Amino acid sequence: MSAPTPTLAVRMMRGPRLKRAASWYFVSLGVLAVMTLAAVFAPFIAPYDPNLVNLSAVHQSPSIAHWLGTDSLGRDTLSRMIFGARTALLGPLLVVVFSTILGILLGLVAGWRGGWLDAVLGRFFDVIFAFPSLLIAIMAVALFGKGLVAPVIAMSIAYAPFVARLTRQLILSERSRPYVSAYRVQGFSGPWIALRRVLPNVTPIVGAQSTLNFGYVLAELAGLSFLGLGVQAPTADWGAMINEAQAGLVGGYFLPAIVPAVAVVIVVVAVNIIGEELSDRIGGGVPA
Amino acid sequence: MTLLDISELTLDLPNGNRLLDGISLRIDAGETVGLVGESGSGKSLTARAVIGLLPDGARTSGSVRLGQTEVLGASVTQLLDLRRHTASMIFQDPRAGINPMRTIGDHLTEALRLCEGKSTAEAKTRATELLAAVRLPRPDDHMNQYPHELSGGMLQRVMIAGALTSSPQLLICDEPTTALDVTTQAEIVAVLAEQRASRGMGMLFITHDLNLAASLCDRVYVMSAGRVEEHGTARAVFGSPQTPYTRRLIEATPSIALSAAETAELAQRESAPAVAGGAQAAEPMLEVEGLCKSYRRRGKAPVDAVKSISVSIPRGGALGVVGESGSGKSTLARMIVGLESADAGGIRVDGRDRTTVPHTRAERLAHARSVQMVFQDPYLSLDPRIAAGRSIEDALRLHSKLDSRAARSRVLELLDQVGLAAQYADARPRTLSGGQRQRVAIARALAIEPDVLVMDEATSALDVSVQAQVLDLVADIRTERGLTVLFISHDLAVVRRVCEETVVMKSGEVVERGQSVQLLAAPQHPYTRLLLDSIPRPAWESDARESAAANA
Amino acid sequence: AQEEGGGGIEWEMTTQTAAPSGDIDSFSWASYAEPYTLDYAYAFDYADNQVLANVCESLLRLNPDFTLTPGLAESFEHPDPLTWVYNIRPGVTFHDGTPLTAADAVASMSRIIDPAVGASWYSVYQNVVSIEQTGDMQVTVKTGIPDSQFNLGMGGSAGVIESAATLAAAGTDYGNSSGGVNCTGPFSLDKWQQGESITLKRNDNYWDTDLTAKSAEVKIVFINDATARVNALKSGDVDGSWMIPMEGVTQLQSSGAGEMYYGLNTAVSNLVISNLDGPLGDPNVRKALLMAIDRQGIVDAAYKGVGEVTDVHTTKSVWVGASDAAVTAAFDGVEDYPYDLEAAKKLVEDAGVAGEELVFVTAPIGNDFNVIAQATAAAGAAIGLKVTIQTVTPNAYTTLFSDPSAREGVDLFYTSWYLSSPDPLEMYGVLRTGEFSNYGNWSNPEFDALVTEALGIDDPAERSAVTAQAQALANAELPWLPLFTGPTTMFLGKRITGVAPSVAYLYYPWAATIGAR
Amino acid sequence: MMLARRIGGKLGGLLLTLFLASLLVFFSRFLVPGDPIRFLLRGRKPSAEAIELVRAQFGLDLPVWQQYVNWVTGMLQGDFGRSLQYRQDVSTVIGERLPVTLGLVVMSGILIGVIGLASGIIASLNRGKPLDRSILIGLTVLGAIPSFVGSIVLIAIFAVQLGWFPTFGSGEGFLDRIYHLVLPSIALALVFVVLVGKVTRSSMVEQLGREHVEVATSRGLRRAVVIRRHVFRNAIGPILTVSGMLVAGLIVASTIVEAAFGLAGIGSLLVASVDRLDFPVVQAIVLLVVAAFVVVNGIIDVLEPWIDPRSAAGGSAR
Ligand SMILES: Nc1ncnc2c1ncn2[C@@H]1O[C@H](COP(=O)(O)OP(=O)(O)OP(=O)(O)O)[C@@H](O)[C@H]1O
Ligand SMILES: Nc1ncnc2c1ncn2[C@@H]1O[C@H](COP(=O)(O)OP(=O)(O)OP(=O)(O)O)[C@@H](O)[C@H]1O
Ligand SMILES: [Mg+2]
Ligand SMILES: [Mg+2]
Ligand code: NI
Repeated sequence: MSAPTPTLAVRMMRGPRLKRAASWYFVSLGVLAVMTLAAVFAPFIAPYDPNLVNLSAVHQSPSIAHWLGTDSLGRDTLSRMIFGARTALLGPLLVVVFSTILGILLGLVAGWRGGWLDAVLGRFFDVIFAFPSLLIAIMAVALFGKGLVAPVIAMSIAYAPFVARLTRQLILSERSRPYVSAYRVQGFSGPWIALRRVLPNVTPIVGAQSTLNFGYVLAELAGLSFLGLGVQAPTADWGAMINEAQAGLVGGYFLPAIVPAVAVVIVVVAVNIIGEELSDRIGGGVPA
Repeated sequence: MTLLDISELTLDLPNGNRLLDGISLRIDAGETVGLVGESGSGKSLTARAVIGLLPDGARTSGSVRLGQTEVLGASVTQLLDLRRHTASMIFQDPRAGINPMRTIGDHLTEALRLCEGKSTAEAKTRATELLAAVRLPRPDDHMNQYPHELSGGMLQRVMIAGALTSSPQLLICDEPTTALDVTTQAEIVAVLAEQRASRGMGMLFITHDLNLAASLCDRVYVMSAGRVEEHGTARAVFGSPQTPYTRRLIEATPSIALSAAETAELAQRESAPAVAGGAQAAEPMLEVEGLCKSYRRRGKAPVDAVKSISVSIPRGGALGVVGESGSGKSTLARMIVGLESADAGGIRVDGRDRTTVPHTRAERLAHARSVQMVFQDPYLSLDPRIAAGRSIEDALRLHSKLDSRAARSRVLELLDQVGLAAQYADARPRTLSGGQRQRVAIARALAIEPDVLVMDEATSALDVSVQAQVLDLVADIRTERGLTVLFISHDLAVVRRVCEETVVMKSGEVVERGQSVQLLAAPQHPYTRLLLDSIPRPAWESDARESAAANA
Repeated sequence: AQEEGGGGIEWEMTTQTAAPSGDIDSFSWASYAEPYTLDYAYAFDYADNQVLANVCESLLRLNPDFTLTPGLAESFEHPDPLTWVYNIRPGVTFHDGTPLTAADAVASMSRIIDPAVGASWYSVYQNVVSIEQTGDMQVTVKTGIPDSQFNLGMGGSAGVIESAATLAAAGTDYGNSSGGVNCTGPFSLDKWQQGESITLKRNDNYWDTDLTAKSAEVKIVFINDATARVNALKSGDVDGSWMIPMEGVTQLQSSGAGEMYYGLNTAVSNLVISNLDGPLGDPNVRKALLMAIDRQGIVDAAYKGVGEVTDVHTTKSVWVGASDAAVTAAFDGVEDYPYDLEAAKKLVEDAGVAGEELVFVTAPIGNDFNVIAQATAAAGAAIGLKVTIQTVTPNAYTTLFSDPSAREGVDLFYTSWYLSSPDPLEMYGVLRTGEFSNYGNWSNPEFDALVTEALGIDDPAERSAVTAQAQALANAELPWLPLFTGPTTMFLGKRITGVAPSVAYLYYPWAATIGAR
Repeated sequence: MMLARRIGGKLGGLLLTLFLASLLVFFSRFLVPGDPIRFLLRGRKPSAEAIELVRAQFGLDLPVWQQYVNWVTGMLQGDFGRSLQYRQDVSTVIGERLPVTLGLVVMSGILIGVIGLASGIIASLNRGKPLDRSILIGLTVLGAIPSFVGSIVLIAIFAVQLGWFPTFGSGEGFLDRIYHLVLPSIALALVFVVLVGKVTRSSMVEQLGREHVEVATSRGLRRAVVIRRHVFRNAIGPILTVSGMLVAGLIVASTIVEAAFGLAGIGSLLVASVDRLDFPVVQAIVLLVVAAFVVVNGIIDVLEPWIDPRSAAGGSAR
């Protein structure tokens, strides 16, 4: 007759971690906010046109005029970083949003409806799991050409099953909870319970988990650009910038490669911290 | 000789919370000491402190002497030695307490092999002996089985055997039977008592069940909020409790002992046996006829959860359903409320057919107005995201055309009826206690004004004192509204507090039915008798009964 | 910091490196890519040819100074304008020891015109009507029209002779890493470790004792990444390489690991005009665009200043056997297009095409592609034309050269066009009306007549006078926009020497000349 | 008997996955805008008959389903078709490059296993303490370093500046191969170490909170024994499951590392073949990756009853 309380270990873990982690959480939020603002207002902030070629000022070191120096075409690295934030952030954002929506829908259908539909969807997920997201993205590039569109669509599909499986699992465990039976007994319809009550209970957890995908997607999209299969020149993109700047490395021009590389790392770290913190916070709100 | 001597034990968490506050407790060799109290009172903490299992970073003061050794501040080797030779512990949930990925044999022999340095064969022989000692049917086979292949009762025997491998002087039992059925509990308690006697061990027995403590223990300590409230011989504490807390606890504990009035009534009824016809004359509110349900599982034999059950409850009546775990009680309830479809048979509520799972909106609403249900687990039966008042309001507005203001005031009214202040309307379930949640669940069921209310183990998850409050509430509502109630429980004592009639279920069938009091006084079916005999009684009472029986 | 940007590299042309002191056991050479094939019929790229040149030989030999001398053909005759007779060198054996015969030559040459083979060198044979064995050691080729260029092509892959027996035996696997090749060159193919390296072994029975390999073994390693390639050279892991990424040159020079060399090249960097229906249909607009492009800036930014701006489509190096007068006419008597934004802007305004859009297709192949694309866009913007850069895959870029449909909607793209024979006519033959590689379908009857006339002239000096006129016309009309020329680049580590830095390395057994320093 | 049925069912499911994946892989190419013929005949005016010849040579003239059947049956016999690019059997082209990728993946796998498990275990045993927090922060930062960034940094520092490792190539012979693959396998391992480390930590932490661990402790077992026999042993399941999911990802991620280090493995071959519309090679590699995934997960599935006896009974894990 003792009450089922969340295990002590879990509670113990949350206590001290939350406080310390919180400061990093806010720092990360700040970093991401700054990057997002820079991306949105890039035309107003960037000191130069990101594609402005100046062949007489290539590979300059940082100066008052060019805070982060210039690249092999004399383009302002800072301006390219600011504009590059657009594709760097937009791509993963779209993938996370699409895959989350798609995944939640599929997971909801599979988990709630069950039966043969669940089996078919499960098989479909299994097949997609066997194709790593980067592989799907590479295939999509081969099929539909380079740029942001094909990889983003492909990766949305690649990541959706992960979201869907989590959603399905949560929906299943949620569906077996007495509160769902209670709604049924009260006369509420199945779809109403699924969409209005169960889904909102599940979405935050799924959302928080999806946030963690942002980092992976960003790294993978940048990797795709690095392979020359992603965002194409002259569009400023962090991954493509690293790719372009690679040639300069032999000449000892490290800055044009390091600046976007560091930016990628910082954003991924920030997003992961935020995602984990969110999962922690939200996960803590629902009885385990 | 004093085996365990705890004095002024205080335990603080790093965040400053004081979990144990000046506990003093003593156990002599061969003595059984009970530790009772409500959930969270610190029973388990005290027990764990004895073998040096403290929460990370906890600060302690006072002393815990086990045998010749001071446990607090003992070195690692001292602690290992204590655990290997002096004291063993049995935990509440045998399923969680035995590593699911290792065999029973491994569980039993690992300490022998790895701590005592016994050979594998030696350890195996010893383990098999122990399994036989705790009365497991096929010790040799069990050695190679995995925990999931055994039932809860068998696992608890394994756990006991495991605790006995080291021939401890002190056996600590932390609610060893809470997860088990009454009948199984009785068997386990018997095994424990036998082993205690044959080995002359001291025993610290933790339980929230006062009857159990009374039946087994020489002395008891009553704990509340990290303190010892009262202690003394079992008979003294339960017979004449000194503190109000203990008194409340004892009052709240349901008992199957019949009161004088009940005995008198029973005697009267026996003399005029034809009276029963009067109740049957009234049109039944709930009528269940030949209901069957079997679950088909892929690749396994189907389970006949409910086999042709017929029950009926007169308008305003209350029927109790008791039976051990898996006897089909919940399945019956779920069919009645329309969560599950019946394979055969019929359900009628107030004369209307309610057999099928409702499909259309109209059917759903009609069914919902006929029967409502309160679920067992108050922590899971409320939507975690929806405030208490809101969930009641949802139900109200689904079934009536109330505007939001009217709905709101109705919500407050309902909350008031179940004894909750208006402020709780906005509370999230998480912030409510178990008892409060169950009140909200009841209010929510009442909001629809159903003809029949089904309560499936609605109080099983609650502490005795809280359970008593909820049971009183149900009784009140019944008298106020004339509600018809189907009350499911595994606890005969609880059922008889609420219901005048009771049916006993076993493996999907009703084995006995009748007036609750009559059932208790003169059980007909052997299973009912077993059930009754399994309920622990204070040692002095059963002595009295036995002598009474001998006299007869 | 300012210095870095403008800082060019000191460079001078070298015709020949120091003679080796003796033989060497082995040396390693870096290639930017793995050959797709060593089948001469498909060897059409730097990576393929720089290996193949050491293993397989042609009827004629293209020397580092771009002269042609006898190769597997001891001599050739040209009895009438439509007939070429090759006398096969006796006493030559293939790597497997079998002797070279005229039948081998017929089989090898016939493959090029076999549609089932689909050879990349078909254009050299486009006028050929028959290839016949006319003696034990004699092959006669007949062309439908007089074709002076056919014989010149016999110094390249189109003239390679492979053992007929091997061709038959290997079938479709001929020339790949499992089928291999069996030729007569100073090296034989020893091992082809896919994706890694090709090892060549000295042919001890090589017929030309002057060119017997000085190294017992050559290992050509494939390092795609420019950075890795430079690092490998710098660290001495690899002894040398052609085509050095210019960004790395400063580092290489300062590392002291070896020496940079700059030598003869035949390549001219051009912007191909692939759509004459658009604004670029007007020659004045083409001129304007050329004048608006900062070509010296490109050379400085992309090649560290190693290179020269040019206004014509050929380099002097291919004018072998030309008369001095012709060379002067071809290079000095042509129009200059200096960097002049004002004049260019005016031309565009006069043409009435200001504000119109041009599509420039490029691919992420190298920094130079990037620089040129950006510089062209900047030039367009400066004179009121909007240049849209479209980046495609290197493969899609390749199809621009083979598939007319890929060029739809494309106005310009960049190419570095190199000549494989010692005659500028190879270049201008391409620009005739209806030619496959005349990507913009430029058409000028006067030009066509000049080129066709030149093709029929056997005497190189005489021919060069006519070719010079064609060059002047192309310079005036600009069917392609010539940008600049650059030298062949080469790096030699401290262990080796002896090779001549010349683009002839694509057909000449260069590795045989390398020995110990 | 139950076990055999269960394993059979699992394998059937995996084979179905493989079959569906092969459909996906094969028919995806019909979405491609470019005609492979165009590439085959690059640089030449193709006559109609030449196109037909090449078409027939590569079997592109057959009906689509026939092509699929040929492809699948061929592959079952080890014939993966012919590379358009290399004019060679795909099996040869891939076979030559596979050892490099396998070496890379195996070496990274070892690194990932050792470092990931060690960091996860150490962190979990010190949870909440500074060491745990430093490991977590370290892992988070490491995990944010994309492999291409890692590659560039490693090359710049250890190959170019310090000269400890070679800058290119995959070496010959066993030891030289290992030496050459040290840096690439580190770059490849980075992200995966973090994933394994985190799973290990959370799986261990979860098990540490289990009651049976406390029971084992209460019986006087030494802490090391408890950790080994009851915590780690029980934590293996999720770690293996996650590792299984990562295998395919590891092979694909090697594309980037191979590109950066100039290694001739199937990863760089994949990128090159995508770029050149060399479908037979792309299809074979993709299918190989999928097959690797299926095989590894098949093995893990088959092992599962040994790892978690409950799963043999079909009960829910954990
Ligand atoms: N490791 C721990 N860390 C922090 N708090 C703890 C820990 N263990 C127990 N507590 C708290 O100490 C109090 C007493 O817990 P304890 O487990 O002793 O109660 P109990 O009397 O055994 O209750 P139950 O009948 O539910 O088992 C509770 O409030 C519990 O939350
Ligand atoms: N959804 C289901 N699928 C398969 N079997 C089920 C299902 N629900 C219940 N059962 C089985 O039906 C039998 C009756 O279960 P039921 O839940 O009605 O028992 P109960 O009397 O309520 O037990 P408890 O006291 O443990 O709640 C059990 O053997 C149970 O395992
Ligand atoms: Mg407890
Ligand atoms: Mg039940
Ligand atoms: Ni080496």
